[in-house]
Amino acid sequence: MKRNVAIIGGGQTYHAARRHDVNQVEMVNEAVRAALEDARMTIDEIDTVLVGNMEFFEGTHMTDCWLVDGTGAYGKPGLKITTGGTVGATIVCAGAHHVASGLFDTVLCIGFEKQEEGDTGAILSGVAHPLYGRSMAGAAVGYFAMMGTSYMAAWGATEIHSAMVAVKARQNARKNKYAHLKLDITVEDALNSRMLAYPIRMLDMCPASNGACAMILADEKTAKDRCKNPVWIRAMDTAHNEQFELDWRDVTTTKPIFSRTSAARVYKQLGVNKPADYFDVFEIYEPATWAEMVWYEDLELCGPGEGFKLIEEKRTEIDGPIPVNPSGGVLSTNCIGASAMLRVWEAALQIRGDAGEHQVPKEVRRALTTAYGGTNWTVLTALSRSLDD
Amino acid sequence: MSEDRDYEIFEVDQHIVAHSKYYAGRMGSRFYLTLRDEKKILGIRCANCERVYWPPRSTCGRCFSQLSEDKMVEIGPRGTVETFTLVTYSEPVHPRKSPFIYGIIRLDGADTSIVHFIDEVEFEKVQIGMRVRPVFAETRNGNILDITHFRPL
Amino acid sequence: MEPEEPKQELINIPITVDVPYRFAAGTYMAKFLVELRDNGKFYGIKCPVCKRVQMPPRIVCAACHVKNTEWVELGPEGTLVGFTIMYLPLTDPTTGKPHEPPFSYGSVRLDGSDSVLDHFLNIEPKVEKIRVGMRVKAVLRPREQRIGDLSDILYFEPISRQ
Amino acid sequence: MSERVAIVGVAQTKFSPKRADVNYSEMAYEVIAQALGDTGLTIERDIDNAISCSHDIWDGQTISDIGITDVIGGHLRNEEKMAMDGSTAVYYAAIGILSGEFDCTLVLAHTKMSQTSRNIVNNTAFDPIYTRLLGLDFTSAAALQAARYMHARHITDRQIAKVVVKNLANALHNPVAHNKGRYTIEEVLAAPVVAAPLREMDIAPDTDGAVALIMASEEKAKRITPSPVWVLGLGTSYDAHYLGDRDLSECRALEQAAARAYRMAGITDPARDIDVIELGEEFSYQELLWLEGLGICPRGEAGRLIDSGFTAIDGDLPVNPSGGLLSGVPANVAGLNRVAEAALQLRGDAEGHQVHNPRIAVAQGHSGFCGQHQCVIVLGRE
Repeated sequence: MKRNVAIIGGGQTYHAARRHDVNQVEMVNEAVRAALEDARMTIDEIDTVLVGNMEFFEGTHMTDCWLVDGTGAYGKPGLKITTGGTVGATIVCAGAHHVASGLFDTVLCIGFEKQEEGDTGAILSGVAHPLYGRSMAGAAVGYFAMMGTSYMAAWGATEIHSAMVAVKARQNARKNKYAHLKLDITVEDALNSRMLAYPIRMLDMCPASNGACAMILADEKTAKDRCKNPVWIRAMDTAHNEQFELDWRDVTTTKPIFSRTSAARVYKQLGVNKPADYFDVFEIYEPATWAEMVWYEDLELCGPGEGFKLIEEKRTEIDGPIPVNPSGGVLSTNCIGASAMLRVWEAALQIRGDAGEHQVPKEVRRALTTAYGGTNWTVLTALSRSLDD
Repeated sequence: MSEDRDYEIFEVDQHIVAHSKYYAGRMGSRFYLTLRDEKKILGIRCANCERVYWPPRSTCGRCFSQLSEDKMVEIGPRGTVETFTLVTYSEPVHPRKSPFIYGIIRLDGADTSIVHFIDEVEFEKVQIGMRVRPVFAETRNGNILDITHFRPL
Repeated sequence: MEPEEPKQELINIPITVDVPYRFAAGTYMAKFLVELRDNGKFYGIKCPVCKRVQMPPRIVCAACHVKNTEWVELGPEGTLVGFTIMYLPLTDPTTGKPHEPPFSYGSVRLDGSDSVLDHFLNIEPKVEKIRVGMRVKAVLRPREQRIGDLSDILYFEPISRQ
Repeated sequence: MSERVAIVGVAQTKFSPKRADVNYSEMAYEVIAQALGDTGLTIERDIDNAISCSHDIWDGQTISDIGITDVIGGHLRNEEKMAMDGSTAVYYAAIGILSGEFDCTLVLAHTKMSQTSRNIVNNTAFDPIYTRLLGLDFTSAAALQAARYMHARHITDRQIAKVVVKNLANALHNPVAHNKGRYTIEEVLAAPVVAAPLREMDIAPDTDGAVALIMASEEKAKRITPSPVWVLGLGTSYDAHYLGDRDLSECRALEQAAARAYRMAGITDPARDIDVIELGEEFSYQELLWLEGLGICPRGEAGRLIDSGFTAIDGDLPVNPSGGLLSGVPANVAGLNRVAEAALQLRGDAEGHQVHNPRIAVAQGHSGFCGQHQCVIVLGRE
């Protein structure tokens, strides 16, 4: 990038299954005001506003045009991008491009979803090709269930391991005041939760949340003038995947699939040899427990087939050597359009030391985040506390 | 294209049907409850820029002030037609049969206007600047169709 | 953190968004669907560069960025590469009606194909009855009931001679 | 701009009322393959970013860029979908290249309007709490704007009809246009009223098609072509959502977007500095209103402007020599087609509808009803 880009502020709503007290404009505005307050800025100091959301999820076309009062975009330049579940991170990339271009110094990035207002089940089935499988699409849960059976058959993991992931997420969420599912649960609770699609149980899946996240990005000069603790965006990489071949469910594949390809590019760009040592914290997009273990492997935090051992050995706990999703992750909070941005924002909070009760108990200088959406698409973002890190 | 075309043109009819439910929020609820239960139309005043908005909203888009429910004020019910059209086609999303008239109406005391139907008047007689008042539905459910239309004074 | 929900009645506006479509299958999908309907055959298409046989057939090999060229008949037998037992009444977005749970559902790699196909399995919905690696075959509706859709396949079922 | 961005490749399908022979990915591939073929570029060697433009609701597919991932080279690479007008895809592609993150971007817009119902689709763009149940769509909203504009600015039916006459005649020379012909003002005014004052001929017809552009950094562009078209200025802006919030006889968002783009491009006297304009008149009156927003004439003067022949293909400042959206360009593709046509004019490749030796061209696009979001792109030969 031609200019360094920093995160100089951000904010989120609290996330919940019910937000009958606000409409979409008002909910988004909560996050925008929180971000402005965090950055000690006014909306007049924002050069452009970028919105991420998938129109079908709430059944509203051109949402960005509806939300102008809440986003603060009235009279300002801006745009809306949609890339599925990844969109929150895509908007951060777009924000970074805007700043780096030299045309804008301050960019407000917004991701949100008010899932209770839409028809998520019907819309997720609409991801399938209309003439090839839409009528019988297994939806996200079916896909991750097959990932689970494939994972167990290949590596000898059991449902206990997925339950451990489920517990870690919800116990971490209890420390995050904004999280949706703050559940004091045990492995037994997870194993006894209702079966949705074998081996996926209720507690193996993300919830349907309402919420929004907003972040303010700025160029180096503005960041240093205006912000005590800017967090720097050091690398971004996007990998989409072809329409019909969803290799992630075949966990023994050795192909350079989306997740591994993207990680390899980020690691190469930053000169990372041992990601588990290089990064101090990870915020990954795990719509289901099994996906978290596969992410461990694809991010090379362990070898192939060893992801379930990381959770078994508690290495990815909040106080472990490789903390993953101290926020509680997507398993605890999934407002789809915001979920990928929340990963970046939570990682920035960790670097700032501002994560509160879910701050990891070690020095955090570097963080890596992932996103997930579409037909196995991801966006990886690497952050650091200083430009020397 | 043609060299690939060995097969018939194959088309399939489908619908995507999504049942959505949109929450009006606290302020929007107060607007609809007042409309439904008292047949009154509320707007909101921005204390900073002094505009009175319809529909009510919790942020002033122009000055970004946060607007609070205690600044909701009754507007109209009479108003002035700012523009109008006669719609001659029919769509499943229309709540009434064509032909019908849409108008944008500036309610007295407001600085922004409401879109709604104009009825009980021939299209040829409608004019920009015409004074109108709302006609409320007998059965009101808490949505914008609790006003059935506006009619000339 | 979470504010108390206010005592006042909170209004919502229910709206059903119902959008009609007439989808064109396009050149490649049309051949696939017509062959399935008329002849009960599965067709994939092979990339001239990487030789990957792709189903459904499509215009471009995403990996090689070249136009796919060679049609290949596939299956009807194949191997189960993943499965689930679905306990959720998933809504069919094209009809708005749910599929009755529980049912077995799996990913099948048809012989000769590098792609997999997700479909119903005619296997009792019990984990011990299904295993990754099972040999299965497609069971189609009778010709006169087929319309050129994946629902022309009733399900996949285990090959009994094993 | 210290560094510059250029358009180095343009490809368009023939626009047609209906393309039943292809799905949208195959339709997209037609223009992608042509753009790559014309420039001699390949996806793996040259293209490092892709931006598509369409909408899930139009495509009938959730996250509809899934359907073009394969053909646009998105597999294991970057692709982002601009869910706005195609002009904004150009805007964002240019920003991506200026950021230094990308060197060469493939921009695609595609939509098959024939596969669904535009009014049902567009009804979902109205806020669901206060407006959507009234059944509004872009045509009825545009009619409200047209009536207000005509009333406030004393624009006549005949002046609006002249836009149709001019654009459909221009389209006769445009090989990709499908709605064309020589009509009289009287014939336009005799067409059935759809939503007063808009008549059938005032409304851009349902159309299927796709457009692709290849955009590159200055250094890369100079290696690709001897005649790059430079992006000199960019601007976007949002207007208020509610129809009743705005004075519909004005287009402030367009004024703001144009001011931003002109400042970047160093345009101080738009009517004199600009040689050709391609703008998004989804409805005929919009050509006049947008010309005011673009600062080509003072507010309310656009009627006299068209009367004077200033915007004719052989006038001082030709507007929509391609025939514009009235000649049949799909929604969403609209703005990318504007930019493509402007670029073809600057390259001298506009065939029968080429205007004389243009140096500066402006393309305008908008999203939402009555131009809620506006985008202006200034292009130049140098």
